[in-house]
Amino acid sequence: MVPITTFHYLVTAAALFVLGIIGVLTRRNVVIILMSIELILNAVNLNLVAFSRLYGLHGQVFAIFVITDAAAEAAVGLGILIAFFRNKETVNVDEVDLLKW
Amino acid sequence: MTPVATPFFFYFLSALAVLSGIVVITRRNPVHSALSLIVTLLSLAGLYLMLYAPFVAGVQIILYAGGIMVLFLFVIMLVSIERAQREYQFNKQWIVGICATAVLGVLLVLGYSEGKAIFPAIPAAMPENTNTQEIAIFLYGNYLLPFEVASLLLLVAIVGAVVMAKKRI
Amino acid sequence: MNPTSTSNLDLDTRQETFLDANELIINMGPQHPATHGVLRVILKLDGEKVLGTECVIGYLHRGVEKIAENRTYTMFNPYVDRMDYVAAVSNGLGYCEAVEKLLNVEAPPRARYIRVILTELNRLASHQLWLGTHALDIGAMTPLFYTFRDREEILKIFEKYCGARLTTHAFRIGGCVYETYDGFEDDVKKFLKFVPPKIDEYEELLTTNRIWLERTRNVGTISAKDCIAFGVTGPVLRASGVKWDIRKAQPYSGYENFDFEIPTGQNGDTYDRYLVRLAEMRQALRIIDQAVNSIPEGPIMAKIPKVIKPPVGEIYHSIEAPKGELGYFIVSDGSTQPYRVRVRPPSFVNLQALDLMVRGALVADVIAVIGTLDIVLGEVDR
Amino acid sequence: MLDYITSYLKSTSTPGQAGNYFWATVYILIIFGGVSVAVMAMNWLERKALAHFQIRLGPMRVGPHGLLQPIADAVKLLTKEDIIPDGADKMVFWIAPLIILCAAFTTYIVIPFGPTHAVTDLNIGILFMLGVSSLSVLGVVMAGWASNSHYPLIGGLRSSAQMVSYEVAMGMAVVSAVLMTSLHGLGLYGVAANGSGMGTGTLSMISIVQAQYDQQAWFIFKFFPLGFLAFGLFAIAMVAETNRAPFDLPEAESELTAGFHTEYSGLRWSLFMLGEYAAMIAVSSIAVTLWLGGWMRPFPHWLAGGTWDLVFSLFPGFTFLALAGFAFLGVIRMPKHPLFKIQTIGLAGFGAVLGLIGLILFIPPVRDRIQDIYWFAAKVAMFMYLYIWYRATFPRYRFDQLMKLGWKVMLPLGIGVLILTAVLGVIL
Repeated sequence: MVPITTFHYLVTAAALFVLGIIGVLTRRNVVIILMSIELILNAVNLNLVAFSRLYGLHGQVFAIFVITDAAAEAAVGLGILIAFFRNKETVNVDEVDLLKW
Repeated sequence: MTPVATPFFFYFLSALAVLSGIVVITRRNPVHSALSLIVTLLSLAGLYLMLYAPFVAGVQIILYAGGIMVLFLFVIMLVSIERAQREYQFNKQWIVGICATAVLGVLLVLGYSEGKAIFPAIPAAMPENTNTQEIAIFLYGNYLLPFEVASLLLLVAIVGAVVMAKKRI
Repeated sequence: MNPTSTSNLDLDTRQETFLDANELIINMGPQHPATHGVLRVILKLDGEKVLGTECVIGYLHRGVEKIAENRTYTMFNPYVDRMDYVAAVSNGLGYCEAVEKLLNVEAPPRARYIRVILTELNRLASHQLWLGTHALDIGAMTPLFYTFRDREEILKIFEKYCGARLTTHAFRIGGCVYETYDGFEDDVKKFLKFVPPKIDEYEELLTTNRIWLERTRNVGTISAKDCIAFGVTGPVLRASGVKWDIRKAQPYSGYENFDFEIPTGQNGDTYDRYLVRLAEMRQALRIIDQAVNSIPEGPIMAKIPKVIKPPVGEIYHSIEAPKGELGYFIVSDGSTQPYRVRVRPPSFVNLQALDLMVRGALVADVIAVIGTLDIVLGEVDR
Repeated sequence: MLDYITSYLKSTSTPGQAGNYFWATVYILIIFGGVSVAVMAMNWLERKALAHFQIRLGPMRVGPHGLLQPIADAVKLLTKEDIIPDGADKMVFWIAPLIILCAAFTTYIVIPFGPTHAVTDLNIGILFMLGVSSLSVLGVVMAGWASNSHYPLIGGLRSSAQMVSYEVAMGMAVVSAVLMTSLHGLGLYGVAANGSGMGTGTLSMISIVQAQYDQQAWFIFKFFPLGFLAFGLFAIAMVAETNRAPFDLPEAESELTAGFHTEYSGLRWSLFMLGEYAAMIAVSSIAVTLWLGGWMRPFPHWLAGGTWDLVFSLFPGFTFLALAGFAFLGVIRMPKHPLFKIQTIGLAGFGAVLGLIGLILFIPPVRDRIQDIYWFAAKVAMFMYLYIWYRATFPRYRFDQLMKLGWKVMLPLGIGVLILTAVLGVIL
């Protein structure tokens, strides 16, 4: 069997990244869009950790920062979602077409 | 400790991650999406372990799978999903989106495969037993300022989330 | 609220909620571990917060009042035991006294003393059962078994006296049919020594328990004014600070001869009701002590005709049952059967205050309040 | 083969670290079986102890003193009809109990029952345990949601909020214990006694116990009362984390009938129970490892020396002999009636098995090897008894009070303990 190199990890990360972007671009449900963003962030994390195997621990440290960021993003994003749902009773992004209501 | 069957575990975990990633973006029911996202996150944690990053793997499990995803599930249960499930799930420009992203994906993979020659050789094994200590030294040494900024960011996020979600403050 | 609706729970209009999400409508009961029988409470919830309740009763309706119209006065006597089945003796006492009042006879003193002893024992048993189930509702399992252990002693005395433990049918119109058995007084005196340390034991487990305090203080508060407006009686009323006890206000069955106090609370919350009932348990012991030590000799049955035919008329007689004012309204048309019997059950009236007491509280408080109202569905539905 | 086994018995590292996959698999199987047996024993003990708290006898029918009751229960649950409610999300409904079970059992990988008696010694041991045990909340939430019923949904929402809140306080307590491990040598953090590089703390479960041995103090007594406070916080949070009384709101039987597992029956319900009890043992093991010296016998320094080692290593054997003695006492007190013949023989057989185990435990190599596990199990058993005691004594908290306790009392206290521990560590 071919030994697993960094390239393999990068391809996995790229696949997850692409999936995440497809989710963000095509879905209408805000919850699933937020989850797709998590997918993207995780793809980035995998990239960082894979490279940290080559270039030292900086990548892992940065991955931890990304996870922190993801927590903040999820909290605020879901907060916005709840506020949005309260006012419009829908979770469709297509209907978020007003700056103020 | 020498790793065993690395290729098998890699292909297994990667396939699991990608397949459940596909499930995430295709399900009608957000709860199913969230559950398969958890599978993705856990298999990524496994990949991190294979990359000699046990601390990141632990943080991934405890924060992502145990924290953020519970938040997601909580919110999904709060907002009623029946109506959203009956509606059309994809927006109008989905063909364009998929095409553009596919191009991006091909580009990424091509770039990696062309450029992988310049990667340095993989060290045989990284010191796994001191991984946590070393990350701690980095976090509280070189990256102290970013670390504090991150904590500030979390505080801002907490306040922001409360302001957003609460009707009356 | 829809003005034509008789329901105090408006299920159609939406109320302001935290998320503007759909409210949760939950059917608590009729099969539920903590609704004390077959009470069904429809809860309208915003998350855990109660927006409104509606009680659906009648699952245990047996038409007791209608049955009375087809039975003679004597034949109907056992039926009243089946209403508040945990305080059957009190029910019997109320009915017998009401008919005696209608007949214008009075039970002899010895019979009245026996009645007082048994009724107060029954009050104790009823409160013990209440305490056990109430604590179980709030999550403390152990008091249930302790109270049942001690209630067993009371039931043993009942069994020795009249052969029945729960639905005793101990009294007859005009007095008692059974003379006390040999050693009755010793049994009661032994019981009086046995039970006070046990009551202290319940108190040790609960009264100063922090979780118990947090779960019961300021929960299900009802003011004296609201209590009177709803017609709430019994320990619930007294816990709100109203010193009203029919045993003192309109003494019956010789209660004027006994020295006892009416325990009251101030806040009208669940904790006060708990304290009031515990104090009542001790007062009941005091009454039993006085009665058993001064029980007179003499006949136990008044002179009443073989066939009871009360004169035409109507009577309302109420007694202080363990749960509140238990009233019997009997209309006689001069025949052997009552023309109409109407029971004023304390549980039924007290249950009306449930909605007021739990609005704005949490689901867990609904359970605590149902427990603290001390309802018995046999009496609510009759 | 025999050489292989004996050579292992002399090794000084866990099979996972030694890369010995055969022994690691054996350990996993032993732990799986052992925990399952412990759960069954706990089931019987809880019912029996609770019954005696409540002046009842508890199970008495199946086997002598109801000893076979757990087996009868298991048979009953396995043969019961398996009901999936109408409109339930079948897949999620299926997976939920499995998640709880897996989360509970996976944590046992890193629990050190002795210096070498662990499947492996992860560098992130305690983090791994907290992370994996926090996954069980997903199972609870999924079970609540998938049942398509209101009571389970409320139970699921309650438990998600409760477990996430108490995890925070739990984490604070754990971190302050981990901080204590870094006080290895002398002086400040980061300066090791031998001067070679950084003398930092550790997250590995085995090293945490080792640190307690090196510092000659269980962490519960370290920086009195800080260690004790941290331990107390953890001891409270772990009850909330495992949804046991008085924090059993997700399954509050008098409010939500049975909370998140209202709609479950038969096998899957038993999986929930198995997961719950396994999780109880797992979190108790964390508490024992972090604060109560893990596998260490009492007073390893004060009562040091060969004689004391011998004395303490005799404890396991004597315990089993005492249990056997109780069993034989039961045999003597059994009614002398033909109907009780089988029960008497069964109890005598049980006592004989216990006595035999006790005698085996006196054999020197076994004795030395087993006593770590014995002390560990004894400490965990103490927590199990506490769980039963709580359940018999306390009423149930209300949800808002639970949240208030978690966020307004335990979290600030935990942060305070953490800061004070850090400050004391720098000063001392």
